Amino acid sequence: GDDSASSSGDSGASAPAASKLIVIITPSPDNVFFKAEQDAASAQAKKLGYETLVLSHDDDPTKQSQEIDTAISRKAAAIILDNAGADASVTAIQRAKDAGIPTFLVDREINKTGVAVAQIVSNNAQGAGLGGQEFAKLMGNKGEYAELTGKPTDTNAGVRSQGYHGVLDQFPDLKMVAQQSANWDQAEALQKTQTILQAHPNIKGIIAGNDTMALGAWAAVQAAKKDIVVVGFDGSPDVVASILKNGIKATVLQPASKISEMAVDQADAYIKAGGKTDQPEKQSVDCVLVNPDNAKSVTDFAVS
Amino acid sequence: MTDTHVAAPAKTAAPPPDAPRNQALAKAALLLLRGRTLVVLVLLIVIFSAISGEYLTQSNLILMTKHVAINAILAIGVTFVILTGGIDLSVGSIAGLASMVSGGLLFKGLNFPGGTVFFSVAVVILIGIVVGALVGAVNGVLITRFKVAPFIATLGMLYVARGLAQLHSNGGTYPDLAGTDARGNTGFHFIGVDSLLGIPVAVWIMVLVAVAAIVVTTKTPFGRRIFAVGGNERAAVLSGIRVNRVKIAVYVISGACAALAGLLLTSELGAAYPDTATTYELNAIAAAVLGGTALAGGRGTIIGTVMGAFVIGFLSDGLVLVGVSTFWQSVVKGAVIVFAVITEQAQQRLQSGLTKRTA
Amino acid sequence: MTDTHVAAPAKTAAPPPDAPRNQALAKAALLLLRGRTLVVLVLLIVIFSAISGEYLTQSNLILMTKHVAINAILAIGVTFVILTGGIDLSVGSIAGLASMVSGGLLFKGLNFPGGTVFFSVAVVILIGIVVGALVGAVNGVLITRFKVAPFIATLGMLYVARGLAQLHSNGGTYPDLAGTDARGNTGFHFIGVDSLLGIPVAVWIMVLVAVAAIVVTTKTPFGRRIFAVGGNERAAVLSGIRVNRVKIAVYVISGACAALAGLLLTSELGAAYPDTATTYELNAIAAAVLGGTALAGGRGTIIGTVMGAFVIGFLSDGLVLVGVSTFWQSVVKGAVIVFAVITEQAQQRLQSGLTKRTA
Amino acid sequence: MTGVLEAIDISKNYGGVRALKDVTFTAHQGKVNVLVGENGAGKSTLMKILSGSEQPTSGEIRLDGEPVVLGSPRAAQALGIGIIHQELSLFPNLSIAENMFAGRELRRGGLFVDTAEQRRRAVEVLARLGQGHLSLDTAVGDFPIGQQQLVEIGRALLEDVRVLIMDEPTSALSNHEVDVLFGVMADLRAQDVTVIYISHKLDEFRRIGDWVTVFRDGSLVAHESMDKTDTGWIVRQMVGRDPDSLYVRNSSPVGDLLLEVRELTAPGFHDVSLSVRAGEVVGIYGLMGAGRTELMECLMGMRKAEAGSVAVRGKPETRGTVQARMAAGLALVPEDRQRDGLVQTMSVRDNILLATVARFTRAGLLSGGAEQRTADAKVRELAIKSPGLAAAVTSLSGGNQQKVVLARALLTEPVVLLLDEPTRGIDVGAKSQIAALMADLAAQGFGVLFISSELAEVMAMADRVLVMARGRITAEFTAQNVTEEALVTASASESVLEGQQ
Ligand SMILES: Nc1ncnc2c1ncn2[C@@H]1O[C@H](COP(=O)(O)OP(=O)(O)OP(=O)(O)O)[C@@H](O)[C@H]1O
Ligand SMILES: Nc1ncnc2c1ncn2[C@@H]1O[C@H](COP(=O)(O)OP(=O)(O)OP(=O)(O)O)[C@@H](O)[C@H]1O
Ligand SMILES: O[C@@H]1[C@H](O)[C@H](O)CO[C@H]1O
Ligand SMILES: [Mg+2]
Ligand SMILES: [Mg+2]
Repeated sequence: GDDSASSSGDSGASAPAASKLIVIITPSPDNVFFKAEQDAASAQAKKLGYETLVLSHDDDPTKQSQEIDTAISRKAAAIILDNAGADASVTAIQRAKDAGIPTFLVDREINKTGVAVAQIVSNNAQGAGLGGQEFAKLMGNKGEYAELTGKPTDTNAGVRSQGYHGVLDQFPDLKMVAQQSANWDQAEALQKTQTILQAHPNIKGIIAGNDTMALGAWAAVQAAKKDIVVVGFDGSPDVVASILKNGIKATVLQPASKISEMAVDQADAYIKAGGKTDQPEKQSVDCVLVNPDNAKSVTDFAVS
Repeated sequence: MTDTHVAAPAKTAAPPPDAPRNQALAKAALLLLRGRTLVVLVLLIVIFSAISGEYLTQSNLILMTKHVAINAILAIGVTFVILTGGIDLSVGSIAGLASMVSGGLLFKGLNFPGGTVFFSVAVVILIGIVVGALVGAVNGVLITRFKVAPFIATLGMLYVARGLAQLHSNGGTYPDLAGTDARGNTGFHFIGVDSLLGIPVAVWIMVLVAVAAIVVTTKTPFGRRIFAVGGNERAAVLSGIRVNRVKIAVYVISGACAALAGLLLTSELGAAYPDTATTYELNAIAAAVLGGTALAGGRGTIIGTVMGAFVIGFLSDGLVLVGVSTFWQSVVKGAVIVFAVITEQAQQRLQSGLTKRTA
Repeated sequence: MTDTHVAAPAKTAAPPPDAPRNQALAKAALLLLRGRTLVVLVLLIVIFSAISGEYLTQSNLILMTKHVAINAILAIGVTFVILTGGIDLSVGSIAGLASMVSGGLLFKGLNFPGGTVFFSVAVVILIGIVVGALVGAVNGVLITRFKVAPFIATLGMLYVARGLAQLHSNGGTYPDLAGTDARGNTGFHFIGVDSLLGIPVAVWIMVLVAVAAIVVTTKTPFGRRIFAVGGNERAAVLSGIRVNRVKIAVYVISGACAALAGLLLTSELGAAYPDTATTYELNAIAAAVLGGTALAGGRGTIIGTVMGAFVIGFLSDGLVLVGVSTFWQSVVKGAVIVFAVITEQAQQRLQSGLTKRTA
Repeated sequence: MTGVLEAIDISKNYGGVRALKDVTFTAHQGKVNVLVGENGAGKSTLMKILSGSEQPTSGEIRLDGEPVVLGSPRAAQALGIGIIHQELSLFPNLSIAENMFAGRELRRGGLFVDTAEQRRRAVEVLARLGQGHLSLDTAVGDFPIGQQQLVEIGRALLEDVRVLIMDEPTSALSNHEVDVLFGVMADLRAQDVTVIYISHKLDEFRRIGDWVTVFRDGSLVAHESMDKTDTGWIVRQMVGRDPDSLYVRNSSPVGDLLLEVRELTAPGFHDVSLSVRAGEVVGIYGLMGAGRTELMECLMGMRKAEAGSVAVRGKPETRGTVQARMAAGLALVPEDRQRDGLVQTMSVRDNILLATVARFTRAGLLSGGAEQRTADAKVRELAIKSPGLAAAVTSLSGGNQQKVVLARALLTEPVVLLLDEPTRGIDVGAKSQIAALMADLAAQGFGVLFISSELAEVMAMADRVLVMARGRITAEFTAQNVTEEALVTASASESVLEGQQ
């Protein structure tokens, strides 16, 4: 919706003593995953009576840092953040903390505790384990495959890759013949997959670190008219639709909307409790495998 | 005093005896200069096929050419602009905007109070291209009528068009462009996915665009005027050339080409998202300059630009194919771009030996 | 017979009677032209403070100025290059590379067989800046010695330096730059985080860089030569100016400024990551051009560039502050950049009325 | 006699500068109307107005007695008014034919350029100018400036014009080419075309002109039938004084050897040996393309020599860079001031000081006062007419721009001054100043080496004349034994020799 600009009119004129502003910062909503995050957080915050300011940092920690500065300037009540870099985000979050503004992280962790109030992420290791097992099964435990990894600065990229390999490397007949980063990007995934398929025509499967890359890979597979197993990660509606059409074979659903809502709820509780929380900082939510068996029951990053 | 020398100097005016040889040399040098990009391309192909047997297969060549097509079409449009001495930084964003407009029409149709209309794929493509051309026209008007420097006008448009692309879907992606029979809008995959006679349609389109551009630049009065405007704008005005019209026209062409490239990319992906073709402008300009187009305007060829696009594309794909890490890809790509142009140095020396006065 | 002309021409040399008025007018117009960016800046401030009471607070102004500092320093460096008629697309990547080099030295020291050395923060900063200067020197040599067009040389360097930055940590981030007392390398936060007399150190650094740049460009022979090279390279050669040296020097300056900007950014973030300052080159060039620097070379001022950086920074921050959505931010930013330059049109008319011959 | 093109009460202001003051001028039909006047008198400004590229501040233009508005070059062209501009307005990147037909290309099938026909007509018109041999595929920017000028003339001749304005078309032409051009002008006159012809070359235009109009300081001061005038009258009208001191001859005693060139060879010239002594003014005469400019540029270190040596004040200068040659005591005023001389983006002051700017520093910083004083002194000394030191150098008239470049060269304190066509495009008043200046410099012990393509000038000003042809020095004369015939023969002889090889 058009919630992103909703706060512009009334906020500045009389900065209320107790701020009712929640600033939501995520990567580009290009990826439906982040869009869902934004929408869910924003809707929940509004439901709880907050104004929202929704910003996107486009995976640039500097832009993120400046946006956090703005949140500080605006004396936000809380920040909901899907961050731009596990290390490069720490200082900015610390700065918000020093200014008395609590940050609630979603989706991606940072490499420091005690800075954010909460880090609510999906259990990427567990999820990748699920994805890896399903992929191995689909491959019949053998054959050549390629891996598309995410942005190197995003811890999720590494965790998922490790999770995949924790499973896949146990099968001696499963052979990874190419590994490229496509930076979470759909078009880049498409072109890189096409080229990888040239170099390795016998590839039987492609496992991707997220769903946008899986979609790009799938477009390449379709264009090459090949029978190749593609598995993603996220559980985005587009991939679920593809699964239902017997396209992409599986994905791992992260409860994005739920995580966002949790973060907003905890922020609300924290504000109301005068800066106290009864939740641990690190919280992880388990992922669910999505394949043709359960794809029908998936809507908007949740299995019903 | 005048009669004495009337006869004699007439002879001096005759070309010096070594002029023909001189000229032949100059021509050879010029050919080499134009061929420079070709030399680099051949070199790339030789090196990569030595490393990987898969590089020089027919299917890989076709694939790489298809990848080239998008950048080549962008670069051809940009070449028109650069030939007049301008620059177009907005082509990536225009591609993104056209992608979103056309993608939106396919995905959700045109909504107005009272209903929704769906257009056929041909019409949707046309609308996308017209949008690109219109944005280009705005660039042109800003530059000619409002005297904004091309760099700034198109940089501004880079942000504006990208913002509009994002606003179009509120940041989201149009995930499915297949259309339905009921709506009569199936077949968008044709331009980006299908092949004709074993060659991808996108490649055919690139060839068509290139041929048209070559004809326009070399065979038409409009083409001559593009070079004239880029060579000496003041003289162009004094020659009665409607400089502003020529300039607006090249930005329109650039916008239309960008839109076309965006649509090919979108068709290939089967999805339209607002960040389509982000930062592609640099590759497009690089292709043109690599191909010998002078950023100062007035000099350059379409064929050179296409060659430049091939160098960049065949290089990027080759690096992925042989499995070079992303980081090294970046380093090598930069180095090759520079190297490709350094070869110019030797040739420039050669050339300057021949005709020193060339600016 | 020589006396005849000594007296007579002396009379012609006297300025025509209406010259002073003319000059005063021309000066006023020029001032307006220079002030144009200021006008836009003031307009921005007025508009934003009308919308939000937070905009014109001391703390926000200081914060925004700090954000401006990084782009301003990049843009000042780039201005030197543009004044000679060149361009530097590699500044963002140089900032990234310097960030990684310095970040690496702070985080893991300099490793060599037999041990690890840690340097003090001052030395680390110096090394970062020297790295930037060296990369700039490579640009300069490519452009002068190997005759590569600046656009291409620095575009290549954009890729190469970024790739090197990524290779430095194999894509990773140096997360903690605080240093330890034992290693004697604490205090890196000083330049990017700390304040002096209530003003962020980064802002002081920007002021220093700007003042130095103003002095160099307007008060030194070197500065005059920069303008000459950009105005007419051949004439500069004939005047005995070592054009190549001047050019190399400006790329070195640009590289050093980029590195400094990268270090400020890194200090502010407290972490060095290879993508630091990606695509910042466009903003830097935009600031320079917005500030009245002509891309053709020979015309421009440092103060204009700083103003340009302020416009871009105050605009971006203002849009975020008043809660404009990201997408509209993009649209508005683009539109304002163009608008800021459109105001030039009116003034150019004014100016052209005064001194038509000025190119 | 009816006047075909008339300017009535035309004024033109550039800001505060009044370039034209209530000028009423008639160009007589089917005649060659000559315009003369000092640099900056307003000749080009009037021509720009008559050809639609500038608009008058006030006044009216009439064609055949009817008021017309010439809003653009296009509009003027449509009425049959063509112009050859003073500053070349060619496309350096395009070929001759492309240049000539730019903006009015011939078409084939309505859509495409008829390249073949364009080339045919281009050759035709070039042949008319005695240049039928020029390569049609070379970019025009690669031709020497004289040939470029011929291309520009050719372009104007292609049009069917009723009025042809020629603003100093011969400034870069050799005598022979001037003769050819005059033949063409006579043809045009015979076809009832009205020609307006601006020139500073008195002896030239007297041969072809029917009417002469004199401008001074933005006003028309005289308009007379050519046969009712003589050179003296014209010069008096122009400068307001007697013309006897037009060229000043150097008469200072010759001293030490300042410049000695031995067997210097570079692309464009071979085996050139020459010397210049203190107090001596040496002229190099030759036809266009003889290699004189290359020689000068090589002496100044702008081109690498392949063989030979250069010694200044007895010391060999072997580094061969511009800086080294400048330090040794050479300074060059180039022939193409727009391309090689001026920094168009800079002020008059900065242009004057450019080569010596490092001298005006205190503690490394420029001292504005010293700069101002030095520049001001030079402006007075050379009588440079300018709206002020801070004015853009491009706002000066051609001749004054030339003086700016000369001022810069003089400030480097050379011992030998190299002047490449120093009087090209300069009015008689300024010419006499430059001649006097050269004599003056020689008297102070400088050596002067200058290039000229004007017989009268080189004979009047030089103590010694070298003749170059086809890249070689073919003859040497002293002021006493030089004759026009000898110069002309020498400038052509070498080529005849080589032509037989
Ligand atoms: N870069 C070059 N390479 C080869 N030949 C050249 C080059 N530049 C000029 N020439 C040739 O060198 C000769 C000398 O030309 P130049 O114009 O310098 O002679 P000039 O005596 O100075 O005549 P002008 O009166 O036109 O100045 C000509 O034949 C010209 O075509
Ligand atoms: N665009 C302009 N802006 C300001 N002043 C100008 C401009 N154009 C011409 N002038 C001034 O108008 C006057 C007339 O210039 P013009 O070019 O007509 O002289 P000219 O008679 O052609 O001289 P020359 O013989 O040197 O070519 C000069 O004082 C010149 O400085
Ligand atoms: O977890 C998220 C999603 O997987 C997204 O697709 C890419 O960024 C990751 O951080
Ligand atoms: Mg004139
Ligand atoms: Mg010459």
